[in-house]
Amino acid sequence: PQRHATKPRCPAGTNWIERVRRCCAQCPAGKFLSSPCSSHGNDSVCTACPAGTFRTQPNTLPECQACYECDRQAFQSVLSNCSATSNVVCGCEPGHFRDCLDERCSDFSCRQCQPCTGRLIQRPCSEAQDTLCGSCKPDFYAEGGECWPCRTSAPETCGKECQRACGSGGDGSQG
Amino acid sequence: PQRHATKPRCPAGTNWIERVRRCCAQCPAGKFLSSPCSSHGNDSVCTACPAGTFRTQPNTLPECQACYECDRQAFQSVLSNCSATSNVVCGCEPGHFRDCLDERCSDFSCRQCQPCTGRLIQRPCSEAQDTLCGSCKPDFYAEGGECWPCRTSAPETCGKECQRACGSGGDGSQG
Amino acid sequence: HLPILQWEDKRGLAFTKNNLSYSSNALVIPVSGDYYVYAQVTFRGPIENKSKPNSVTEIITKVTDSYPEPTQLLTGTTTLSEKGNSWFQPIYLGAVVSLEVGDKLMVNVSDIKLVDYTKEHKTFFGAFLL
Amino acid sequence: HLPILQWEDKRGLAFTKNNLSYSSNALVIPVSGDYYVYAQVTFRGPIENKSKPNSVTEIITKVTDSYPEPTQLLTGTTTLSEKGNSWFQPIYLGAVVSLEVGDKLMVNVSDIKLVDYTKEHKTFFGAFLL
Amino acid sequence: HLPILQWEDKRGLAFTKNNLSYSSNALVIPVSGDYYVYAQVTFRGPIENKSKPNSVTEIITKVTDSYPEPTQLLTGTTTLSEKGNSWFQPIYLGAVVSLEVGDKLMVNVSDIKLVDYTKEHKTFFGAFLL
Repeated sequence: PQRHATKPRCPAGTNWIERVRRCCAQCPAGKFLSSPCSSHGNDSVCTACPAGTFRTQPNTLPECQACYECDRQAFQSVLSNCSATSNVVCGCEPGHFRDCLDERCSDFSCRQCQPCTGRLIQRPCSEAQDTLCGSCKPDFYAEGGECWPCRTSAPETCGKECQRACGSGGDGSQG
Repeated sequence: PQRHATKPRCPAGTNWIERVRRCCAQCPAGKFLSSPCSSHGNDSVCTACPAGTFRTQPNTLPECQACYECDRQAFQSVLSNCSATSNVVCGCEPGHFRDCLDERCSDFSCRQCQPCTGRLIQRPCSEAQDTLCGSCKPDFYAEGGECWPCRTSAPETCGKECQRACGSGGDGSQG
Repeated sequence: HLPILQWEDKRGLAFTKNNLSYSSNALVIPVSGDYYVYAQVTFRGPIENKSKPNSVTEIITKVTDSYPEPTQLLTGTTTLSEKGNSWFQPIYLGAVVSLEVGDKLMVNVSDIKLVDYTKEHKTFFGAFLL
Repeated sequence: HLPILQWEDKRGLAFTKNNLSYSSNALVIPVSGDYYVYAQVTFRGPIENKSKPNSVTEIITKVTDSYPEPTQLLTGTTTLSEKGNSWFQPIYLGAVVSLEVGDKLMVNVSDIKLVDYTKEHKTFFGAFLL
Repeated sequence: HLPILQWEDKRGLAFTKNNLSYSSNALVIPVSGDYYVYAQVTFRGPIENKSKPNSVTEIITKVTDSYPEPTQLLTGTTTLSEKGNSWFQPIYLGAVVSLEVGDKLMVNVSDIKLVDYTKEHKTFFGAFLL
């Protein structure tokens, strides 16, 4: 047996308000129900969401939801400000990408894009993904997982990547 | 000063029931006290523990304890089901051993037994411990902490472990 | 939305009273007022063919007839240190929230398979009227 | 002393009632008695040009006219595992304390820049009279 | 069973009232009813000649005349990340439980030597009748 009296079905566009035991008209998005309707009317008193709060849907709630804030200290940037009808939308500052905590990515931190020093960029850094570094740039040679500019290499270590640079300079003896 | 009246000693097999301020007969294991005895008698009303609950001891409790469950997703297996008088007992699925969180081992996870590929098994995997791997099997040779089958080794690297395999096959030249 | 946890409301230590009822995975509020709402979820791993997640999340949400979307009331999110094989991580949440009669309270988690449901004293959920 | 957190006391889920008021970063006790006081702070990192701290701390303190120094009521301190880049760590504290009318309750943290202030359901603070 | 913690019940912030008394390491329930029971234990290490444990556990248990064995009411178990020398780990537990007059509440821990008993605001234990 349903303990508390079952709530009657309310016509579309109205919600049951227990305090006054009546169906009252919903307030539009961007507003909240500051006081319920007087009779089965549509005279619900709706007030605009105060600054810093919002409601994205028609409702009969006693307050609006507090806007989230973008995490400036963690390199987040504001993509769109909070309005009476929409929450703030945060992204990452230039040079950073989203490191999502889980698939939903409701929580994410902004991490610095890797610079690919001395490498070709296969895919540039974006909001969603880090830069994808390619192989060493021309006139750079790979060693210890890094790419080093050819001119600093001693002539005798002039591997084939640096051929062009050394060839033009030294006698091109093979290491 | 002791606030609530000190409880009188109850005769063996009975417990003091504060609600009725009387000693009542204990219910046997597998049951709980659904309603206390009427007079100093042994007419306690005992009810069997509902499915999924148990009591291992005689008692005058108002409910039975909820059975634990075995952690199937973490490779635990049921050694014995919960009954009215005993909690479930969990072990590890074949090929797994108990990784105890503390000495009491009331919480443990089941980890995969190591396969000892290419090694002799000094002590097989059991509920309590991982497999203990021994040295390389015959016709296997040790390299980089792993055991590799002799026949794949190039004749010239045929160390002494592989003598038998190489000796019978190639000219047995030392590497 | 994140998956919703189911709860035992009768056996062992579990109970409901004063008309605070439990139905379809939610505590149903019988009387408007301020409630202290709390929940602990113990997460644990590893579980088969799932690598260790880098975080776990527990959220206590409210569903009400007056709004089409659930409202997040309390959230606990913690990252997990990479190494180590078997791990345990409890998250406790509790606070006072104002609720209306008929509101429904639920607990969402980042991954149901990671919840330790084996012992009633490790994962629990409740509320009381102030 | 450790920096004091500021709180929102009107918008969204936040509210004060029964004369428990909020002013200059503190809850002001209107009536002497035993209160259940609680607070959760979610810490997170990394933040710019700051290496990962090895620990974070949350303290609920009481300031009273009858004593020149704040009293630490509840403290949660936890160390953070070194590795891993982005991290989250919530600390929940709650207990019964006896308070006098006019006492002020505040929340101090080891480093304000590490506090996740972005969502009201991740960091919160409250008290109720028993 | 796991070792039982001892508590200070008079000095500093500690107090008992309304006949909730403390004797032989346990809170003794004076009146049957529903209580919100809570406890925080701060664990810390390293301590001499003891390697870092891989987990710490806190359990609030109930002992009653009606049953020869203690009942585990609330449990918090967390694994510790291997690396790192000095570490801190608080565990907070709290929930509503139904208790009978004369029941005794105690706090057990996995290892007493790892408990930070140095400050009353870091490790605490209490209960109040709803």
